[in-house]
Amino acid sequence: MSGKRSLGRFFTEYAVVIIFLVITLASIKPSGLSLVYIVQEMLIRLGRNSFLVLALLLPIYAGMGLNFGMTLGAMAGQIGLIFAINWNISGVQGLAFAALLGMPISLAMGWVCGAVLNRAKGREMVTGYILAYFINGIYQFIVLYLMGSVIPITSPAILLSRGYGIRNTLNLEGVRQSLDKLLLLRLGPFALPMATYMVIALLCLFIIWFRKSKLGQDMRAVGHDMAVAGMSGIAVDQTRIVAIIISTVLACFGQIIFLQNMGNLATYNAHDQTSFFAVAAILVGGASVKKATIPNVIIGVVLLHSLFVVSPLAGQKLFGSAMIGEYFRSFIGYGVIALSLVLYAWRSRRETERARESLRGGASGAVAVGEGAP
Amino acid sequence: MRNLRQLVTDFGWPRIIIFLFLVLLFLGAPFVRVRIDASIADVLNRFGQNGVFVLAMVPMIQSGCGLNFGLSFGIIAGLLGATLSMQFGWHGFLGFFGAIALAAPFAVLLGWLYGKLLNKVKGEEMTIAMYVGFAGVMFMCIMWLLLPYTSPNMVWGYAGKGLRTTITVEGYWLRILNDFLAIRVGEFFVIPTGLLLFVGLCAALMWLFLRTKTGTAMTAVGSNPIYARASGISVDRMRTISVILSTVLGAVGILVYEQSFGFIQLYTAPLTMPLAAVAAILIGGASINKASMLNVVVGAFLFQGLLTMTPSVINSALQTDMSEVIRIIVSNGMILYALTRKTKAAS
Amino acid sequence: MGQANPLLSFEHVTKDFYENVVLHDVCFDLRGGEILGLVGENGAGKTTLMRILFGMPVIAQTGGYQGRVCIEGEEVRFASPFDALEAGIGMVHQEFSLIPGFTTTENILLNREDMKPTLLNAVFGDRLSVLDRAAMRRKAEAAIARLGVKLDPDTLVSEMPVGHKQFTEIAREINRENTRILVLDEPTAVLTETEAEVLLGALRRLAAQDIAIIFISHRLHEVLRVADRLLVLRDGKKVKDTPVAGVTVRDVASWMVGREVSAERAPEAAEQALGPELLAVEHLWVDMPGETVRDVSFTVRQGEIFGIGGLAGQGKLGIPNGIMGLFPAGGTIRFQGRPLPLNSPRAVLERGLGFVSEDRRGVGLLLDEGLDWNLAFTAMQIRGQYLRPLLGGLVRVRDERGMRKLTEEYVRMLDIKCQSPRQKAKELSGGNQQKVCLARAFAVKPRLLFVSEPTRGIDVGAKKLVLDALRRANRESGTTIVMVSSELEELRAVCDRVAIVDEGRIAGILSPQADLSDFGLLMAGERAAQEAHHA
Amino acid sequence: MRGVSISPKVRRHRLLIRVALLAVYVGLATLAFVTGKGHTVLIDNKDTEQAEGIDGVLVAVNGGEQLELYRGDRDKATVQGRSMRVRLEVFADGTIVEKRLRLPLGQDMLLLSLPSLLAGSEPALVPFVPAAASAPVEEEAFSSEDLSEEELPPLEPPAP
Repeated sequence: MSGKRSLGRFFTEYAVVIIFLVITLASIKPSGLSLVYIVQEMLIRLGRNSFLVLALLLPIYAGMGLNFGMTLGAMAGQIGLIFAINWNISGVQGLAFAALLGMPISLAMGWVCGAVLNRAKGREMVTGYILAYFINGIYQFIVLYLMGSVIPITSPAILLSRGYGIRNTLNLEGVRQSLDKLLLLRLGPFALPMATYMVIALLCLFIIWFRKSKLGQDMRAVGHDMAVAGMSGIAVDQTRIVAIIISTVLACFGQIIFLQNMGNLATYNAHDQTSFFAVAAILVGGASVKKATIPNVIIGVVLLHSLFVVSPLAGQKLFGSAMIGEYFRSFIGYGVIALSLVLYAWRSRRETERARESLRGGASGAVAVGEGAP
Repeated sequence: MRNLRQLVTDFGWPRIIIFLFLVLLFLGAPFVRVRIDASIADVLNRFGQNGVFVLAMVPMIQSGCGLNFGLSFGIIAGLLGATLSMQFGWHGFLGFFGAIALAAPFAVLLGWLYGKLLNKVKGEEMTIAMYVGFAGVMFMCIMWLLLPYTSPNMVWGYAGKGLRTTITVEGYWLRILNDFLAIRVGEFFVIPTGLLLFVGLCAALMWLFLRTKTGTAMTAVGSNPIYARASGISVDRMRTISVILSTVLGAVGILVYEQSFGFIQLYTAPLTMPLAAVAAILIGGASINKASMLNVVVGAFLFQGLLTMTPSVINSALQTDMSEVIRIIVSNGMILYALTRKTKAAS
Repeated sequence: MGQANPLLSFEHVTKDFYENVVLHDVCFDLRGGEILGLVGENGAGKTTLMRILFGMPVIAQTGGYQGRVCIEGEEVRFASPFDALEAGIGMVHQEFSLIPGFTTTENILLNREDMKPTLLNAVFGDRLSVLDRAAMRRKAEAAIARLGVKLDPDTLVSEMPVGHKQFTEIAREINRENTRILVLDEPTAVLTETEAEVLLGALRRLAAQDIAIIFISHRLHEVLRVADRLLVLRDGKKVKDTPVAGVTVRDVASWMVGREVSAERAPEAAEQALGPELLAVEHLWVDMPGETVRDVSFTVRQGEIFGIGGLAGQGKLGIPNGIMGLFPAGGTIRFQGRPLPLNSPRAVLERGLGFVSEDRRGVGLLLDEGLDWNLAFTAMQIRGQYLRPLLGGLVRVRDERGMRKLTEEYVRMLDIKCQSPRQKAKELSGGNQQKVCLARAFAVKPRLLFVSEPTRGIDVGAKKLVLDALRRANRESGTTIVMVSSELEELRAVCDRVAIVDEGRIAGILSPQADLSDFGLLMAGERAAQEAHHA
Repeated sequence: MRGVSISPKVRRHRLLIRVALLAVYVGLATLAFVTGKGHTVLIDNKDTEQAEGIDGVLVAVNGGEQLELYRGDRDKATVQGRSMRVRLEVFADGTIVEKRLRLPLGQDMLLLSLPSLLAGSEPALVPFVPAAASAPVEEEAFSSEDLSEEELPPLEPPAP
């Protein structure tokens, strides 16, 4: 293909990343933040968010788009944490306990989510999104009404004054940053939570390995073309469900890591933003609905969050109102998701058209699809 | 017997359950000392408040664009109209209809752009509409802070600039429709005649439109785009028209809502509104590619009835406020049900 | 080779879909290392035969079949294609079933990858084994070698020429150790002459390795070159089962199409005065998936019934669809002497052309709407009919009453079986749906009417009614008709001239009285092909 | 993996492993529970029936920073796991006592009486039953409004 076209391709390919990079760099200056500060923030946020974002990869491989249903996993993780706090299990053990407790829940949730998405093929994303809201309702019902009344909660400190239902915000005193602090490496002005990084690295290794496995291969096949995969005997629906289950469980762990770093848990809202941040991050990193890599994740987290760090102050300086920065960053977040979804849909249509154009007129080699059986 | 079962399957179990639940609530009301008449009045009122929103769903569903998760654009246009008309200090009917007049051009413009976009991304409409809508709302959040509004009733007192999160329409056009020809029966029961008339009018116009040449073409596009194309219809054009229509109705909808609710809610408030409307029309029996006036009325009534009755009845029964949770579960459950129904892939 | 009982044998296989019989008492044998050429028009029963062999679910769903299918004397009844695969039968489909994002190797070993076990197997089962890429590559290369073609195991399918895709498919089938029978359905349809040559060579090699091959193709000269034996089907019956030695293309062609003429021509149609040229098509190309039209030119005269025939996938359907603007098209078309804009359905309809699509449910009908809608819609949109003013002409709304009248009129004329004019189109039988499509086209009162596959999948009675309706429209209201059909017989019965399309070009235009074998030759693309050889 | 049949032997073997894994899962959970269980220990230097408070003492729990308690003082430390090390150093005579105490799994709140620890008499570590255990530490009114959109920060997504 001609150099010009490939250059154009490159820009449509990385439009999102480029736009984002520009905005971020532009707003660093006015924000007046020191580079050291920003870098430190990045180091923290990499540990905090990467795991969650990585949870998105498998469903993308399986051609199910961005898994907005990951929120289900996040809720499972929070339930795990609530119990850990309830029994006052502190330190890394507390986190481990929460994870172990959340795992079976997120397994079940993932299965539900996968089954639902299989009934909405081609509409996975919006369905996953709504499913997250639906389950959120059930989560609130359990946590707000059943906990303390039906489900025994021993620690009065986390209960609402009315005697049942969990408080709006839980203090994660016992487990706060216990993973980050486990192996804190001081490097000049920076502090690196090595333990967290190791966990993330492990996950990356797992994903790399997984792509080499038979299941990973099947997932890719299903992702490319369900019909063909099915014809060759791959259990399409089951494979898709597995992809979602793994993603959900990872999201559960991811949320726990996220919260231990934050240090407190907004019982009823903490999960609302999970999928939004994760999806925005991976897209900012240059991933698309059909294609994503581990570098996309890392780049995405850094880019997105560097903007999130600087934008409020930039807004403050430029418009004299921090709120503008706040709004601006969520505008950017939503905008990026919208933009890359649009670009993807639009580009894939263009691709198919281009593919067909080559067969126009007296071109040799007819179309590959027959009229089927008469 | 068989066609009864047929009827049931057509109507769909979720709706029947919701309906029965609602009936139950009404029956239960007296026992927990909730006044039936007050409740009914309340339901009527909220029905009128939200009717136009639900109506706004119809055109896009009919033209095959699916559920309009991007209704926010209409709402934004409406908010612009409302704030502008306040800024100009218009009162009473002038204020209200002035707001509509001011909102209309914005709605048409936004709808046109939004429609063009949706035509570029056929098949992915719903997800994209949702996020484009969010982004739009967030963008307007910034605008609300920056736009040079000056009316002291709207801007923050201390800063003297930037609009407040909620602005009362009192003294401008509060309940302008509700109180028009309102019929008061006893101390608790009021029929908001004007409101219902207005909603009825909108519905009638929509009903009429769907019977015109264009309306017919639009329905055909939704029902089978290829057939429509083979009959010389420009599919994209019809879709765009439907989106514009939906957006304009959204704008009118928010204004009707505000005059009855009493406040203009700015900033992030519009984020959630589309989903409520979507849920309502689905509860009314619409699918993601067919909707009728009946669906609108039934849906708005059932959904709003639910929202009104659950807090009052359930809460006084269980002494706790479960309405929020019930709303979340019912509305999203409904949308989920519609999305996972086995529909023909051509959506 | 000389084993006692044949590798595969069909014994008195009969299959009917509901009332109409598509296979009747078919018997044949296939021995190891033998290449059997299977030919026949569309609807002759080739596809059904193969579906039975592969235990496709449709067969069971439609009441199974009578007779026996035996492999090495053992009767088999496959419940699913997978059983067939297990039994060593490989199928190469007309449309590729490859994953474009995968390499040759990955496709050849799709879901049959070599694996190295891992610890996780014990926990999560075998799917967590790791792929053994090296072994996979070796197998792929072996398969390619057996085919004797040049194919890079590491290129992505999406970046391959069509021919290589075809080879990859075949390689996948023969990669299975136990594959003994290979079925190829129109494997050369998408290939260029040279690619086809290579393919035939490869098939011979496979046969030499004692693999039995069933070769389905409409390119008769290819069949005769590669096959050892020839099986000709017509209307579900076996009309010939003979060694190819000494058989000529012309023989085969006449076996394929030759049949006791069923629908005899209406006599007076012969001496019908034809008017001036109405439609002139020059160098038309149409980009319609599966029915690509490459370069077609013909003219139709006022009052004529012009037939277009040919085998499926050759492009005959692309012609009307292209002219009506439903698929991207190029070339020049003149209607009533004035040029006709392409790619604009509206303009074409407004100029007075009508179209009855072959794709009834997809293009022809609003399945979820009532008959009245289906009939009146086009007329309303194009001619502005069936609208009545309201509020003193302020708006014009649907004239339900008028639509009802129209519908009832056509229901009577074509006796469409329905409960009411408002009944949903999807609730009608195929035949009646087809009548609705016709009525819809008539309702616009077209000067020229394209009808494609008017009788596909409808019962005999309806067939006659539809054809008569067309004749009447032609004779009484003087509508010029271009009829596209795979049913050679009905073309010959109804049309004044019949053009045969092959590989996107018009192979020739014949009088309906012309010798059947000539039609057969044209369909088999013989003229073109033979020229290609002599050249 | 169509057609690949797993031999019963392998299947049994796998079943065993999976069961074992389940056991490991439960084991880990309990381990985390036991070793991670946190307790709040009130270190109390008040007079008891047997011994009277110490005039001045330095207390270190699990080698943590030293707490200085005078007679009648009370301080608290949070400990984790099944046991705690207490080291006290009496100002008066500089005697150093080092004790390892087992922590009961059930109780979150424990009371360590230094005098009795020093005296080595009856269990120094006893479950602490606060007078107003029932009353939560801090009050917090809750209503569904806290969930509704208005209150939420701008980043909130719609919760219909």
